[in-house]
Amino acid sequence: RPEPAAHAGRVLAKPPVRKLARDLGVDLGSVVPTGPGEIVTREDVLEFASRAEGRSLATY
Amino acid sequence: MADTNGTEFDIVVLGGGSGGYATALRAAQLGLSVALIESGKVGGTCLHNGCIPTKALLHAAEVADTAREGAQFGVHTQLNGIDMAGVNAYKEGVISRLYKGLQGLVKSRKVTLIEGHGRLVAQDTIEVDGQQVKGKNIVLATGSYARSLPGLEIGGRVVTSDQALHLDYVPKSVVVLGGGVIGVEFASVWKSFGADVTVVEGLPHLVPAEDEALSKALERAFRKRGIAFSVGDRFAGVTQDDNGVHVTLESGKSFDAELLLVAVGRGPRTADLGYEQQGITLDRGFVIVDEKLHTGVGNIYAAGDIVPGLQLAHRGFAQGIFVAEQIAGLNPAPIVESGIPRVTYCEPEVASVGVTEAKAKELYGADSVETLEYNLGGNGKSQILATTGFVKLVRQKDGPVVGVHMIGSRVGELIGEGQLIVNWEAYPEDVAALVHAHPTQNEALGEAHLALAGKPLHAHN
Amino acid sequence: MADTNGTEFDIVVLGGGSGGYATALRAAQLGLSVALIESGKVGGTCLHNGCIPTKALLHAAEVADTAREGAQFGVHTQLNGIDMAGVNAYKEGVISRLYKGLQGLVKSRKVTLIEGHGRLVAQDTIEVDGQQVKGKNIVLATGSYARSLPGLEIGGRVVTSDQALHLDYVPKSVVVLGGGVIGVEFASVWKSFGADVTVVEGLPHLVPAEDEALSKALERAFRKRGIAFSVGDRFAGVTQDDNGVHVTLESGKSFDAELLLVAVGRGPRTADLGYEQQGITLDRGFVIVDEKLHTGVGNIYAAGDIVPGLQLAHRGFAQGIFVAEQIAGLNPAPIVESGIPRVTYCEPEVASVGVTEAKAKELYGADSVETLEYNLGGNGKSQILATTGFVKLVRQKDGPVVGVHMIGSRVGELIGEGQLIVNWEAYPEDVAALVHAHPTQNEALGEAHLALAGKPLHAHN
Ligand SMILES: Cc1cc2nc3c(=O)[nH]c(=O)nc-3n(C[C@H](O)[C@H](O)[C@H](O)COP(=O)(O)OP(=O)(O)OC[C@H]3O[C@@H](n4cnc5c(N)ncnc54)[C@H](O)[C@@H]3O)c2cc1C
Ligand SMILES: Cc1cc2nc3c(=O)[nH]c(=O)nc-3n(C[C@H](O)[C@H](O)[C@H](O)COP(=O)(O)OP(=O)(O)OC[C@H]3O[C@@H](n4cnc5c(N)ncnc54)[C@H](O)[C@@H]3O)c2cc1C
Repeated sequence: RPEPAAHAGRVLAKPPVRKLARDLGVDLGSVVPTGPGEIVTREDVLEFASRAEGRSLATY
Repeated sequence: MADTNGTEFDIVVLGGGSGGYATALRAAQLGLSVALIESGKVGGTCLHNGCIPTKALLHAAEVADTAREGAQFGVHTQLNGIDMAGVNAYKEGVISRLYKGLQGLVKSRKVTLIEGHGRLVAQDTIEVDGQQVKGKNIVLATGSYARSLPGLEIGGRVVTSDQALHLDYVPKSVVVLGGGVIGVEFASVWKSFGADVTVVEGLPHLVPAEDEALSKALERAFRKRGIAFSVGDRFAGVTQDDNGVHVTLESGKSFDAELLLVAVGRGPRTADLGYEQQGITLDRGFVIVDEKLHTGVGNIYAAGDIVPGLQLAHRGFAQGIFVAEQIAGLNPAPIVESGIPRVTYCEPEVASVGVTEAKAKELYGADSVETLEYNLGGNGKSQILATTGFVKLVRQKDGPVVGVHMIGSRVGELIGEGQLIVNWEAYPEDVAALVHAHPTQNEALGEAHLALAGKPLHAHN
Repeated sequence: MADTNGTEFDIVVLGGGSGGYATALRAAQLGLSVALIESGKVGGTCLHNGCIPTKALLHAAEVADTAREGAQFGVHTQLNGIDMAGVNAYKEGVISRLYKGLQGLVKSRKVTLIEGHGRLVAQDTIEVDGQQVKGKNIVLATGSYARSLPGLEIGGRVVTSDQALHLDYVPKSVVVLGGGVIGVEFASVWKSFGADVTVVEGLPHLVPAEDEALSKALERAFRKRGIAFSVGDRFAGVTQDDNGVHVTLESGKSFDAELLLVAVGRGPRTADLGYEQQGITLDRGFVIVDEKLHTGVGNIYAAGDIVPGLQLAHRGFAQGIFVAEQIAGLNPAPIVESGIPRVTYCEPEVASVGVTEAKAKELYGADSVETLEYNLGGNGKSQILATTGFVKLVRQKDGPVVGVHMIGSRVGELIGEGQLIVNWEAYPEDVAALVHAHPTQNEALGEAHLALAGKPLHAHN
């Protein structure tokens, strides 16, 4: 399965997606990219954020 | 006045300037009931005594310069003089159209506008002319006033921007005390209108908050325009008589002029409004708030110039929107102060967003910062406009662009693009991949990013 | 001429215009050996007969308008006339400075410049004045020429942009055939210079490639400026004599004027250059290429106006850079044609990037497209400039902004921001989160995105 792109140096994401990730507290490097050329898409970030939220709720 | 006895609003906003009316408009949009208390005119400083009237003067100044310099473009133009009554009528016309529009907005969004002077008398209550206006939340947005220096009294030939905006003549000569945004803007206007202008700044540079490269370039440009200035020498005193003012600096240097404009910054309008009595923390008059603009007291928030930081209208808008959304439970992302664009509308214009080179080195370490200057000499449209200047980029090495700094005629409009780049954490490569329209000035931003990405097109390696 | 016998270059570029010189500069930067063959002057149409000289004329026109209309700003200005010799000197001055800069760049990057007329004589060879220049790769970038219509002969009082740019007088009256970019730009210049202008366009609208909202707004603006136009009625014929031209349309309508400018588009300069003989496919003269700008023959690529699509200098730059990187093996991302910004520099300016509303509906379905218009009436800076117009956004419902369309004085500079939004597939919310500098024109872009995100600030819901 695809790996998070973090180790590849710069994580590829369109700039607004970069900002969205920051606003949602998502570390882009931990997101598995599904876009063309290993680019992290908006959907990837949103999906990651919703999973992260689910996890943190579950630990309460 | 609207009769509000017995009503409790979701939000009561004190002050109808940029910060206050933005809060009110956004809150109303989100379905909250809002009272907006204003003792003067909705729109506040920015619309009536700040941004808008100064930019109207600056445009009239541009018109005058254009007519003065038409020959270099082959156009026989002539400047016969400045009709200050006409300039003021134009300026008032712009204000009144925008004011009408704003009043219409406030009304159509069903904001309850309460006219009068308000004071905070309880954590949930503002008193206006004896009437108690209660809110589940209170937003303080009482704005700012033109400050002076200890012992420097405003009056007669010693004026602030408030009086300067209503002059019905062009002074023959002016000393401008303060080389910040407001000071250099007035200096620019008056020079274009034909006055002899001297700017006096105590710090080592004009526009001292900007990246030093911009300050130096503005100084060069002012020198070329014949705007005199003195930096790094503090104001000592002024005397005035029927003939004019006599200004002395600490070094003993002195200047005579018809007028002294005091433009040494703006102080928060927070005295005698009951803020401290309710437990709100003030620091040199500014309201201290947390990241969410909450004062730490009850449900009281603050927005605009009374909050320490950049005193800009659009920061007020942003904070107002933020507070409204925060109260409505939308959990908005906090505003990053350095991401707010800054424009100084003198000629040439100065514009920036993000951090300066010096600040970046402080944040990331001197070895982790890379900068690039792209000269407008290589930019076709700037050549056509006969302007000089440059774009300076600051990036984190192998990281995003963290600062965009520009100087040149009309570059203020390029900051829209600059702010997306900085706030969206774009890499030079992201911008370099997009070809800019030829021949525009924004192409200079494109070229600068191409160069920073290691692939300059119209620039030497 | 440089003696290149025996050398084989990594790339030989035929034509030193925007497309060709960008290829050469980028390739040299990437360490490839490059020959650039040019029969005229490096810089091509754009620098010598296109973008730059027209924009210089348009700036002189703006200066004239400013001097004509100073009174409304309270500035006593006067326009005493246009000195075409002076205008031309200014224009030539701008060109020659930029030309010198470009020559310096070509030299410093060690591009071998070969002066002369070249022909493709083998898949890897261009012949110039009997000399064979061989390249591992060939890039064709021979550009375009001003087209005419069948039976419409250029000469005397019937001119194209080539002659129009060198007129040493302001015509009393002009008929402009063609309401596209070049036509409306010249119409705008001449009107500002005092001529009576009539634009004749066979399609139903001026600037017919733009979103219909922009076309209609430009027509209103031209009407207000007193620029006459006729649309939806095709050219039938013209006669000329010592007094002027007599132009007739298919409907029988006719116009008399001192001059007829033919601005009906530009044809590819590909005839008699040996292209077909080497197996290259031409379609109506244009060179057919794949997504990677490869012709399908040997290692022959094409860039610029000879490739079907937008005929813009910066598209030429982008294609040139692309081809160089492709040849160097960098595997660059293909250029998205609709993401290239487009600016028409007439007064008011027209600017757009991305797709029109009509095109978006075609692509995504009529129900999946949302649009928004933000009127510059609510924009302080536009009020100060006394301009009208609007920003129109097109988005995919619940998706990104796919088109930004603008009209108004100086809006061409806002397209830099527009192109980031469209090409980076920003959502309205992404832009709405960033407060724009007040009072700027780019603030109108911010307000439009706020409104499209459902949270208008200075606009009614
Ligand atoms: C000359 C000048 C030029 C400027 N140019 C620019 C520019 O180009 N761009 C830019 O971004 N910024 C500019 N500014 C700054 C800008 O005007 C301020 O940042 C902005 O107005 C701050 O908004 P605010 O809502 O905090 O305060 P204000 O606009 O000052 O509004 C406060 C309002 O509260 C009302 N008020 C105060 N106390 C009470 C009370 N007790 N009861 C009832 N009502 C009360 C006041 O009447 C006022 O209307 C300029 C300022 C000046 C002076
Ligand atoms: C009036 C006018 C205004 C314009 N305004 C704008 C504008 O504002 N913005 C914009 O983006 N675009 C504008 N354009 C379009 C722009 O000029 C072209 O898109 C651009 O020049 C195309 O670049 P190119 O390299 O394909 O061709 P060209 O610039 O035409 O260059 C081709 C070069 O090849 C040379 N050449 C041709 N054949 C040979 C041969 N056989 N041997 C040797 N050399 C040869 C020619 O001498 C020429 O220098 C304008 C065009 C015109 C006419």
